[in-house]
Amino acid sequence: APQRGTRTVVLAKPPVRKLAKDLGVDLHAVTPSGPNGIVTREDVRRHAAQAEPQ
Amino acid sequence: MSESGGTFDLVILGAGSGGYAAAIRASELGMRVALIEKDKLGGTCLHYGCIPTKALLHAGEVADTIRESEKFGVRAAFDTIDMAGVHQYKDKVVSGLHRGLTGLIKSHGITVVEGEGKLTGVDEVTVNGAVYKGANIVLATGSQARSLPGLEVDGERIITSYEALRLDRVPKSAIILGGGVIGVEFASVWRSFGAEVTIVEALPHLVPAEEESSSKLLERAFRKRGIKFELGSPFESVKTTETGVSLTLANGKTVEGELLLVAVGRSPVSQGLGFEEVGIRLERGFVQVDENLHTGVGNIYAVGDLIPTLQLAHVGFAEGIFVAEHIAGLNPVNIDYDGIPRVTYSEPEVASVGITSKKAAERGIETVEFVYNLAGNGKSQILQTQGAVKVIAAKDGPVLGVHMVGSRVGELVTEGQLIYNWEALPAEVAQLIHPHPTQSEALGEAHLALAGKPLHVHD
Amino acid sequence: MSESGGTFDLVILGAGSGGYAAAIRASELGMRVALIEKDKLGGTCLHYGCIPTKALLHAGEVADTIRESEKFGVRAAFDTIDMAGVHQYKDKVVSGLHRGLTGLIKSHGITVVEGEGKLTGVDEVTVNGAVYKGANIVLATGSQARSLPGLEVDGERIITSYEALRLDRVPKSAIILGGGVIGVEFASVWRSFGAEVTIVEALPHLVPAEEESSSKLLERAFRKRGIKFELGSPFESVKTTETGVSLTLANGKTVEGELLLVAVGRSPVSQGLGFEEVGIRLERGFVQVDENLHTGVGNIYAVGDLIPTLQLAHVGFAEGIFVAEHIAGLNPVNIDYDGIPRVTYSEPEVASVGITSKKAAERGIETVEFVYNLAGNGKSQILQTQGAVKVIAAKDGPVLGVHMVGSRVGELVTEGQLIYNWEALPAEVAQLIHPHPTQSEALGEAHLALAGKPLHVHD
Ligand SMILES: Cc1cc2nc3c(=O)[nH]c(=O)nc-3n(C[C@H](O)[C@H](O)[C@H](O)COP(=O)(O)OP(=O)(O)OC[C@H]3O[C@@H](n4cnc5c(N)ncnc54)[C@H](O)[C@@H]3O)c2cc1C
Ligand SMILES: Cc1cc2nc3c(=O)[nH]c(=O)nc-3n(C[C@H](O)[C@H](O)[C@H](O)COP(=O)(O)OP(=O)(O)OC[C@H]3O[C@@H](n4cnc5c(N)ncnc54)[C@H](O)[C@@H]3O)c2cc1C
Repeated sequence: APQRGTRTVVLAKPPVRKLAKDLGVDLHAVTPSGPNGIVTREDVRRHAAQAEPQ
Repeated sequence: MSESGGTFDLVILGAGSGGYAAAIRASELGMRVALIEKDKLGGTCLHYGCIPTKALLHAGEVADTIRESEKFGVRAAFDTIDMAGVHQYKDKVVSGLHRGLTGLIKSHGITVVEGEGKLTGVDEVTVNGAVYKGANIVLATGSQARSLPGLEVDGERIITSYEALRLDRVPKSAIILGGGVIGVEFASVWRSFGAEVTIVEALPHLVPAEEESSSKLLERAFRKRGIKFELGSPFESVKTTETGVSLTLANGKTVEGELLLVAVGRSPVSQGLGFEEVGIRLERGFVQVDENLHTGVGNIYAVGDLIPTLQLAHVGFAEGIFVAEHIAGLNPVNIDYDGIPRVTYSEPEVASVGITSKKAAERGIETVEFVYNLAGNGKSQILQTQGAVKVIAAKDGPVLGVHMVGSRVGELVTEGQLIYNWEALPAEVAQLIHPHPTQSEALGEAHLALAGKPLHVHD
Repeated sequence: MSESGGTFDLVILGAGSGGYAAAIRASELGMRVALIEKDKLGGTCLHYGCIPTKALLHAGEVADTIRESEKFGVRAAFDTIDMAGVHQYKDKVVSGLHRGLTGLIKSHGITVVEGEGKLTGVDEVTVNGAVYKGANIVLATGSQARSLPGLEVDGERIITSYEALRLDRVPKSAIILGGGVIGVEFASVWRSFGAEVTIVEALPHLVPAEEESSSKLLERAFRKRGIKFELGSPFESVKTTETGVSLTLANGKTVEGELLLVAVGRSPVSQGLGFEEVGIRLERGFVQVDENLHTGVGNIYAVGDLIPTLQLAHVGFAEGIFVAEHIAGLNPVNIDYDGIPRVTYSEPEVASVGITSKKAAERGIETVEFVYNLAGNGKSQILQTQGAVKVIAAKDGPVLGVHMVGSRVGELVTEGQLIYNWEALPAEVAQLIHPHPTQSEALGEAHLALAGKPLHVHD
């Protein structure tokens, strides 16, 4: 798991960041669709869904 | 109620915070639940813990307010603490909440079984001869006050929190063995009620699990309140005298008091209940579980004070809910115990969430921190309370810990809970200017400062 | 201090919440700043607003606590409100904070100019003949109490909050015209101090900007406290009598009182200051600005009560910081005014953040909501306070509003502030079990319920 405190900053609201962590999504890999390049909850979910099929 | 046994999706042994939360959540998820309790629904917290102590503490706050009312321009004469009245108030609050909880459990269709249960197999609990079969079992028998070797609780002169909560008088003087949460809270109550109080703590600080700076602020405030303490020397021996109790420390000092409150921790209730017989592992009496709170035996889980996690009611709630959801296959996120808020409800209060700077150092995390003194906080000045808010963050990273001391700061810790658990950066909090004038602004100011944009920060 | 004029990166007119926050942030960002103030650093909030009113309210809380102490088993005799003592306490708090602020401004190297300033060009303010040139200018002249046509404030029988704050006695009876925040807070203070109080509000509810259910809970609590109110009929006329004031409503009713507090809103201080002369647009006296708080003229910005945003100190702080960062080219995020917390510090308190259900409906958002009654909240029972926490969320979406009534709930609203501004889902909050027993648990319970997993929810 990513170590708390070793994250460079990606723009996302805190609960979205937490969701990404819980889903095992690396925020750096997510394409942001929000204003000012902010990663939205939907972006994270979409990314997680794409990564899923194995 | 059921006296005839039966078969359930979930059988829960013990109806305290952990047990009843599991019962409620499981019933919401469609399970048939049996909840076995030998005493009262609500357990320690409701009847002998959280609620009655906080009622006493509030009565203490009322007494302090009256004694100091002149400072605020209000003239009044303090008369006396009417312990019968205090108990009436306390018991009314408890019984109101108990009634509510009883109704709640009933409305969820949970089968409540009155009586002492024993694990008689991997999938069954027996109560007065009736067998309750459970596809899943949750052990939630909680904890009880413990003592030290050579220290016999007699319930009169040497007591635990249980007796302290029903004391019919204010002691003239009290020795409190143990400077943890419970000891410190009783010290605060009795001092507010007018007693001479001495706390004896073997570790070098009061509330030793807290950030050291919080301990020091509490000690300073207690000193001002005339609460005495002996730190850093363990208990050696005790003798009861004509008039009370005399306690000797390892360093040779003696402390006298009308009574002695033993508040040195709580042991799990795990003996003679059939746990080990089915293969459950105990360590120092605590039931051992994995990260899903599973005991490793059958479908038996354990929650609350019975397992070696923080002994707090809301930990019991969280664990109870977690287990119910886990059994239902919801795949809930594991609990981050660092993210559980801790509150000591003394005057002043101590509250924290996240980790201490010591723990951060142990984990090799480079940190930055800021201490905001409540002297700069308007509302705290209005309340005439002293203390501070300390925020610890990873260097260029999220907030790792919030540590506070001051009147009423216990209500501020949930903001810290969101910040910590959502891994917010100081700058993200700093962006949200807090309402003026509130105590919560102190938290806002600390984040502003950590974000490099201090507002009301005095040197 | 400087009396000789000069050239600055930023010249700020008015040193209230908005002005001084801009000054501090700008100086942190390396700007040379002149801060012009004709009265006292800190402005309305510190000297005639937030802080002194909250000190009175706390003295009121102390008085109420004493009167009701028997409920908690504490015997005491309430004697009297010593207004001289109350003022001493209040003034000590104000002067302590004023001293702190003065030191703060000084330590930032901000040039403080004492005197009345006037905009004499797009890039200059003149004070007593000395010209202060600014590459940027921030107008922050704040607001003043307004009255209604036919209602002349005489400072004796018909007063504003300014005089009310220095009244040397507790009035036997008071009429309060205006049931907004300021009116309701004075009603609460005076009632706690023993006065007969009648609030007159033209709209159908007290605190009419709040969620209607909050208004209703406040009205119920005020009724219990013996505070009277006349709602839904506007003021018609007033006459002063031998013994006081007699006020007639449009519906023909009359209300009598020893004095009348006019609390019908505050008008911007924008007249005769040269604003319109340089082309700044005013509307009902408010300076018009774009989303970056720019007036459209030169490099002139405006913040605080002078512009038509929420008249709150922390809005002034946020706007001052925003403008300083904007001028410095930091590209700060625009303020979401719905996300500003609002607190009314009466007994009980009213607090909210986010939008009301009415506003959500107007915006066509489908919502779900949950009301958690404080009767189910242990700590609120201990405090013996009544009220509720209402949480509004978008259907299958984030939390849109938090609305609370009850003693001390003002400190809980910052949790709501994070939740709203970070667009958290109810389930994300529900995951974080709140500390027990706190009032903040009521907020946690509401989110648990909205997430479909109610814990302590009684029907
Ligand atoms: C004085 C004091 C103050 C406290 N204050 C706070 C506070 O402010 N905040 C906080 O978070 N925590 C507080 N705590 C801690 C809190 O009370 C516990 O963490 C919490 O009660 C643990 O819940 P539990 O369900 O694990 O156990 P318990 O609440 O102890 O419940 C266990 C239940 O199981 C029953 N039981 C046991 N064995 C059997 C059996 N064989 N058959 C049937 N029933 C059985 C017991 O009768 C009991 O009702 C306090 C504790 C004390 C003692
Ligand atoms: C009774 C009362 C209670 C309140 N309680 C609260 C509360 O609890 N919480 C809250 O958030 N808000 C509260 N407010 C509102 C709060 O006080 C204002 O929102 C805040 O003060 C606005 O800040 P400001 O900087 O815009 O204006 P102000 O604080 O009014 O400051 C303007 C400053 O400009 C100066 N000035 C004006 N013209 C000139 C000039 N020509 N030259 C030089 N100086 C000049 C004035 O002397 C003043 O100091 C309260 C207000 C009142 C009246």
